[in-house]
Amino acid sequence: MLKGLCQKSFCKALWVYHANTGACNGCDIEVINVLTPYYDAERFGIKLVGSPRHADVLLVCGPVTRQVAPALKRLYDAVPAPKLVFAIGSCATGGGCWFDSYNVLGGADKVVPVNIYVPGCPPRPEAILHGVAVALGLAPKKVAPETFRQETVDELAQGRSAQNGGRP
Amino acid sequence: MNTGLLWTVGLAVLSVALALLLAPLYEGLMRKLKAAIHSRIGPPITQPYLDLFKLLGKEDLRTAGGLLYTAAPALSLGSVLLLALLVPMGARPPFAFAGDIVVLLYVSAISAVLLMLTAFGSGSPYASVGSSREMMMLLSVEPVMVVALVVGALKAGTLATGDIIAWQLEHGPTISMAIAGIAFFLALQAQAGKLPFDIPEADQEIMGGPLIEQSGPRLALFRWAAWSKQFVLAVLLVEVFLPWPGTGVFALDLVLTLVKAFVVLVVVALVDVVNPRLRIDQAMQYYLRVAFSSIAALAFAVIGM
Amino acid sequence: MLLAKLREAWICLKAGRVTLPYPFAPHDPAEGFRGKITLDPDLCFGCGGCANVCPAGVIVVNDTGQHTRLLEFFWRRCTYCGRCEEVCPEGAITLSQQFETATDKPEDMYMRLEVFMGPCQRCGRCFTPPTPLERMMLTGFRNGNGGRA
Amino acid sequence: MSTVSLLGLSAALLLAGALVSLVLGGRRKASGWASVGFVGAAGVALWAVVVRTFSAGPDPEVTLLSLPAIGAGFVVSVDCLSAIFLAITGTIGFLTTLYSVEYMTRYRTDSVAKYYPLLQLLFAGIVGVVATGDFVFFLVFWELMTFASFFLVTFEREVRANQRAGFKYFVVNQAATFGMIAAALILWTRSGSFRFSAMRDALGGLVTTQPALAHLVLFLFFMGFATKAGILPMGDWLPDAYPAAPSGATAAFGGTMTKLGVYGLLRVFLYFLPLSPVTRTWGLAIALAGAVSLFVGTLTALKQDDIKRLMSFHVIGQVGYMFLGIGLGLFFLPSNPTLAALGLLAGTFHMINHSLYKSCLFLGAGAVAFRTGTRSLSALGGLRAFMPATAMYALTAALAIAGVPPLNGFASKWLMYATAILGGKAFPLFAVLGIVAMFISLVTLASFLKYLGSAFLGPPSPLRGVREVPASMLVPQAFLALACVVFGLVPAWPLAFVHRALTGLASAASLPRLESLLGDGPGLQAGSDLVRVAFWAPLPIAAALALLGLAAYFLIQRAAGAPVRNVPVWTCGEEAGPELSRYPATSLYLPFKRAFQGIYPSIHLRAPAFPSWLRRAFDLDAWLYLPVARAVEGGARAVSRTHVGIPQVYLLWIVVGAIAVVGIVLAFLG
Amino acid sequence: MVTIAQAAANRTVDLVRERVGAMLVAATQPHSDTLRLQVDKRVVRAAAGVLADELGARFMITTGIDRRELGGGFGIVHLFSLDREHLFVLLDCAVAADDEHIDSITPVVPGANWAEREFRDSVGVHPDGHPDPRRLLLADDWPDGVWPLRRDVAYNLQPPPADDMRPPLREPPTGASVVTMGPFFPVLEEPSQWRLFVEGETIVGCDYRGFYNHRGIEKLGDSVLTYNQIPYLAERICGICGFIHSTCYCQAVEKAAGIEVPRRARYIRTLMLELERIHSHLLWLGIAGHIVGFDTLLMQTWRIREPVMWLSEEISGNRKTYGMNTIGGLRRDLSPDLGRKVLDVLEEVERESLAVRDAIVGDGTLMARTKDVGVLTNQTARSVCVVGPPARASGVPIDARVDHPYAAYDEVPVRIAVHQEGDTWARVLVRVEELLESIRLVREALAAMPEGPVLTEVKEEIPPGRVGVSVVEAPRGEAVHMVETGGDNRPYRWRVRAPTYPNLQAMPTMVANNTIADVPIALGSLDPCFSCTERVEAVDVTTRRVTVYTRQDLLRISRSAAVTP
Repeated sequence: MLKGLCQKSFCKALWVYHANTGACNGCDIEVINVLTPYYDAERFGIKLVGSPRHADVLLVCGPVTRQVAPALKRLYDAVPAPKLVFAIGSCATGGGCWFDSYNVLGGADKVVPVNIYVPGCPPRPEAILHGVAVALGLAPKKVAPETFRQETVDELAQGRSAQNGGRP
Repeated sequence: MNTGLLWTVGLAVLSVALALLLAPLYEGLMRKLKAAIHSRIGPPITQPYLDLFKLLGKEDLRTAGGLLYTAAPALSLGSVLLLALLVPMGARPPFAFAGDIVVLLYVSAISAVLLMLTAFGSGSPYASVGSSREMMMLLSVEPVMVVALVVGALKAGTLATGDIIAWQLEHGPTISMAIAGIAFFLALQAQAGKLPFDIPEADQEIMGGPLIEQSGPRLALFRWAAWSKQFVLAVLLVEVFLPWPGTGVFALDLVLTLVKAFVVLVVVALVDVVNPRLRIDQAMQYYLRVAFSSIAALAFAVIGM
Repeated sequence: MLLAKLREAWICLKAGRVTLPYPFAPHDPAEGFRGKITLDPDLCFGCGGCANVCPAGVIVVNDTGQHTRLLEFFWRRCTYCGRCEEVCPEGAITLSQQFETATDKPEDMYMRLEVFMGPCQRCGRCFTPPTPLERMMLTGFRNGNGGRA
Repeated sequence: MSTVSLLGLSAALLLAGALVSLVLGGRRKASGWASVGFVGAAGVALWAVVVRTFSAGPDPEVTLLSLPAIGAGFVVSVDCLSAIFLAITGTIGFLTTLYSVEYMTRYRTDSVAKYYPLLQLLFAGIVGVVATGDFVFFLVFWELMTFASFFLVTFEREVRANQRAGFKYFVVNQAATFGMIAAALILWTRSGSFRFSAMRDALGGLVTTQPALAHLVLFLFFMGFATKAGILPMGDWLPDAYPAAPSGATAAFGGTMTKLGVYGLLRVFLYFLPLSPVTRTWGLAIALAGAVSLFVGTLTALKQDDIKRLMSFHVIGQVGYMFLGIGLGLFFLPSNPTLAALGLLAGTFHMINHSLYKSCLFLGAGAVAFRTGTRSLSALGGLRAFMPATAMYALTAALAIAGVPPLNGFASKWLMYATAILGGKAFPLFAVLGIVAMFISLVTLASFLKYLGSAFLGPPSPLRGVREVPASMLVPQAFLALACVVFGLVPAWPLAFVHRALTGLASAASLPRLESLLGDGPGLQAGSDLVRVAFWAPLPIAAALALLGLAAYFLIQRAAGAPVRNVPVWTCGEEAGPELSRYPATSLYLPFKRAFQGIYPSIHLRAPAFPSWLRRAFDLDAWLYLPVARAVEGGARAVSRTHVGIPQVYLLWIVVGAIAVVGIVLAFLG
Repeated sequence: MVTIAQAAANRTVDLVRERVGAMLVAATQPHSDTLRLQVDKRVVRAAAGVLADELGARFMITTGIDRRELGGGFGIVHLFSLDREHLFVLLDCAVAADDEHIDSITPVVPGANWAEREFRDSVGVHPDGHPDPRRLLLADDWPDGVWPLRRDVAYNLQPPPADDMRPPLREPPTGASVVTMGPFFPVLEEPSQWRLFVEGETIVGCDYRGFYNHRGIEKLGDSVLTYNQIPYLAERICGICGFIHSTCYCQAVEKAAGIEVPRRARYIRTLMLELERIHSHLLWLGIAGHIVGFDTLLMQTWRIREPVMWLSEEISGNRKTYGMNTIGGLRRDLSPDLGRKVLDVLEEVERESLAVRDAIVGDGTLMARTKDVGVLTNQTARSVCVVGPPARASGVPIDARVDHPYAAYDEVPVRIAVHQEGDTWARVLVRVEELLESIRLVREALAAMPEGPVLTEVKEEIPPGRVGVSVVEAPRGEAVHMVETGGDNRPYRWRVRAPTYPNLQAMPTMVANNTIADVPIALGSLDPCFSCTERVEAVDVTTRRVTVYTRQDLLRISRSAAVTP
């Protein structure tokens, strides 16, 4: 019984450890912004902690630089399971503008498994909250892979319409 | 089984249950108050329970082994619950032997001792810094608590809390007890680990201090112990220094005590929210001043005021 | 000292609760916000100008056949600068107001567009597709595939 | 057997042991085991005296040798107070000797062999001091004890610091002894006898007729005993001298010798001094001296880095507690027997407790030094992993000395606080002293957490190849640690004996009965028959703590079935080198230590040069040990040509010889 | 009439020529406020000494340039500023490609410490006589001998790790122990490692290993992006002062290319810069509160700040990275409606900021935590070349808005706040005063805003080989961008110096004799921005060839480099 209770409580008390792996500070500021009065993530039991041992969620902001990558790996290992990793911002989700620079390995998922991606440069505080909601299954995700095709001449000729916007 | 024993056992169970189950609720209310000052909604008042349950189910990461290291969190909580047995709730000591203030003071330090031993055992330098600070806070705060309670003991001529309360009810408020009560309240601020005295844990400086290496259920127990301790000490404060009006009806007294303890903790939370953290040397100076001021209470007690 | 503290508490309390109801009620950005890129596939004629100006190399152009050109958008690393929107001659690519883009799958942050490179529908001239391939030969060409998940 | 013959037997065993171990000096282990045998046998004899005294009451005084010319005589007089000290000496003596067998193997020098003889002479001296009823012979044994301990302090004669420490010890103690001699002579001029009973009468007379002289006499006695006990500022020698001796000997000093200061204090102020207003004055003085000592000593201990020096300062602090308790008791003796009894019981019980945990701590410190070769806390770390048993005993003893309930240190401290706070109503200063004592108890805790944290817990130090000490070194620690727990859980049991010992002293004869003081249950209840003012029930408390802790562990911690994983220490993401993860002992509590910087002024007097003739005279090795050893060596070689060279055979010879000696002594004493 | 800058330039040239004689190869003036002295590398230390000591010039930054493909060797360019005279002085030394050594100027200009280590790491020119020649920029496992900003190294080259390359750590003084902060530490919003040497809690020294955030921005700017893409990159140098960096970059290019920016654009730039300062200072105040555990301050200042963010979003389309700047002006105009809204929001912000100021000025506990903490003396501040509020709080009255006016600051003059104490409390006061001053500046800029276009179309290609230096006063100090134009529509070399770069170097002296508890707030009081500090530099693009190194090649490179020291 206690076990079930503990599992249920997990998503209502997410403690966050915030790791900047080479970000410009934009996302970090927005992460803190999420905790401030207008957005108040503590409503959902989210709070920042100082030690990775206390954390449930690792918020990774920024591209993973070469120097920081081993430290990030150690950080991930230092968090007790069950744990989630959020990649906040375009740099952490995909490496940002420096995704292929000599000192950047890319997004956070190059080093640690990422559970939730929150793109944005920086993501609005609302977007981060939405990411949390998606992670907890409280909100549906609103993006999906998009593939578009223009009609070829043949198709046009045959009067067939292309299927746009559908999922693969 | 005679009724006396039944009464004792019942009281004991009640005290432990209150300290264990009510403490997180009080913490939740304090957080709500803080959130109000922060201009935001804040977590639900049940949040501390959720935090605890979540932590209990999490992985237990250990940097050291050994019996003491394994058992320390549980013993720490146990010692706080033991403290609950020694503190009267509802104007009556739950145990016949309870309430000797010296025992009470020493038992209240056990949880800190265990925390420090665990911290040293974990091998983290930040934990060592934190324990060092924790010890210095203890060294600064305990004398204040001692002086405050000794004033009561001197006035009532007994070391038993139950008798001190009885004396208080009989004689009404006095200057010395008022000063002692204020001193005890200031000590409570530090014992509860609230700002400006959360120096040993100082997330921003030493990442949780003694708790840095504690995770999952171990962290839950230490947290729970801290919350229970703040609750029990608040109850002790209101029982010893503000026992009025002792109605003699147990249930009514108990409810009154809980309400008064809540008010005390609200004030603690208010002080917490409008203060930055002091440095350890500043905190030590502060409590040195408090301790010497509370000696005044001792002087008043001697001349019978 | 005490008075100062009390005043602080009063200032804070006076401000009142300001928390937005956001997740339960929408809080839309102002007009002109630069959100996730969207495509109007019918307008795109595959010039590749957007790929040329994108500072993050989000857009990768490949010619997969005689008549088809594949535009891939790895928008997980998009910086939302809006340069693509600015340079698109047809207005095929725009930045929407969409900001709730969180997802648990990296594949979700991907768009592809197959453009039929037939004769231009407006002028009737055939659009010749050498630019992207040639660009690959240039110094400083950024092969965006390096950042693929 | 009578008390006298048992005492004679033990003395003879000790002396024989001294001789035999000296003879066996070259073979260290054999010498050690032989000493263990002799000290053990002597200990049994001493315990027999104790049992006899407590069961049948003290035997009447026996005068073995009379020197009527000076009014002195070798009077053997064992009352319950002496018996308690005999019990301590017998126990601690045996345990430290047992411990020393392995411990002494760490010394590589040839002079090791002088260790056991000196140790046994020390024990013999202590037995003599507490068993004699005549001041001249008291002094004789006192000096024997001092000399033996002096040679133990200067054991490592090649270390210059030890030599200076020993010299300081010697000079300070001799000065104090001269004071005592002067005091005794003053009394002798009045009574013409050195017998304790005569001195009591003389002092009683002086108190009424010449109070100033009486105060002088009391002052000289007080100085003498306070010096031995280590009360500051006279006890300044102690932190230098104690660490210099081998750990076994240090434990013996801490467990037995220091306590003789308390013995002397009780003897003088509760036996020599009749109940009078003077008692009250001196009670206050002693309590204040104790308070100063515990304050300064313990705060200074907090700063130490050398384990044994740290503990030596705690000896000063703990003796301060004893003096505080006894002083409180003396103060209230004329006016309030209940509080007086509580204070005296507290002080004396604390003395017993202190011998248990401080010996255990010194032995533990010795074990650490034995395996690691260092006593510096900054160089140690993480020993728990290699020396789990030592760590556990050290933990127990450390928590006991810090007064963590329900261990024995708390039981005696609780009594003391109860006395001080309740006495504060009559004399407010005592309430302040009680508060100071409680604060210092926390400082003690801080200091021993530092010891535990730096030596046993935390990341392992770079020292290699550390492992647990052999069983013969563990058993004494285990026994003492266990005693700490037992005395803490059932304090009423030892207190009954203490109470009997105290009421056996003339001035304290009128103390209330124990049952009326402390109740008759397993717990302690302070107050008189009618008013119960405080209660301390260690057993239920301990049981409740254990129960609640277990419940918390199984019902809460384990219930959710959280998996356990071992991980390296988190050092912010960078890999930790050893220097990255160590926070040394010197760094702990530094702001606090700075606040009390000048409390123990380190005045460096230019130590007088050790006179060369004195040094030569004191150089036991040169004129006594080495010749003897060489002779024995030669003899043994000669003997071993004809005999089988098995050490056990020699051991057998020794035992046979010892029995023969004892037989002769017994026959002589008849 | 000769301007002040011109007079200073003449005086400088004369003095340097007098001191070094013929070693002064050439003295040119690429821009009216920029003087470029080409000196022989043998006299670089002497020349720097003349500038710093005799003329009182303030050292700004050093740029290492790989000019081999232009026919030269390496160029080492030290940038100085004569603040009172509004003049930049470039000290340009050529270093032959086969003799990669130059005298270090750190012995005469302590503030050049990092800058010189940086060009050692990035272009492989060794500063001889440098007091602390450890690795600064590159990752620990980066092989020695691969210099990322040399132009023959590809921007995306990721050499295999060298396992024996951990830079040496400084040993703690005897008796002290080490407490590390970072790379992940709660109050360091960004990764960096401080090794504090402590006795008890007292700091007796410290060592810094930074550049965890090094992303190779300069290299990207020099090799794959175009002039008009770089503003977006520059904006992401720092997430708080993005507009500052993009403005600074654009101004540098505009100066180099001689482009005149429309007046309205300059006013809007001023407005945005001041808005950024307002939200940054509020942010900083909150973070400072958070560091000392005063979360209420964090919550309240950020509550006040949030409307400014919304406003920024409305003006520019994004909350932080505005994307407004482009070479020649701005991409978006400011509508009159929004102008009025700005005034409304600012009125509210001002009212609440005043309340906060009054509250914290009377807060004894906050004062207890910040007074006499992290003291930076005037002398140290000058020698380490500290900039921004830390400098002004230490009595060094420098402010790029006054010293090197840009945008519309020549028409909207700034009153700068200077305090003498140099402690954290003084830095708090300076920032609070600047916050209020910024509100005034925004109002003035709005009131005086002219009509007109906001963008000058850049018609011709920007000619190569020009130099532009630009500074912009960021909330945390001045940002410096230096651009040397190149072909291919991109800079040959783009050098960025963020304000935190010099400020961080003052940390060791600031925290000495403070306690562990003071370090976070002392560090926080610099408002450090490591990401700004740790961008990178680089080389250009004239080679039409992409070299692909194989693993073997790299091992060979790193080994040969390891053999030849």
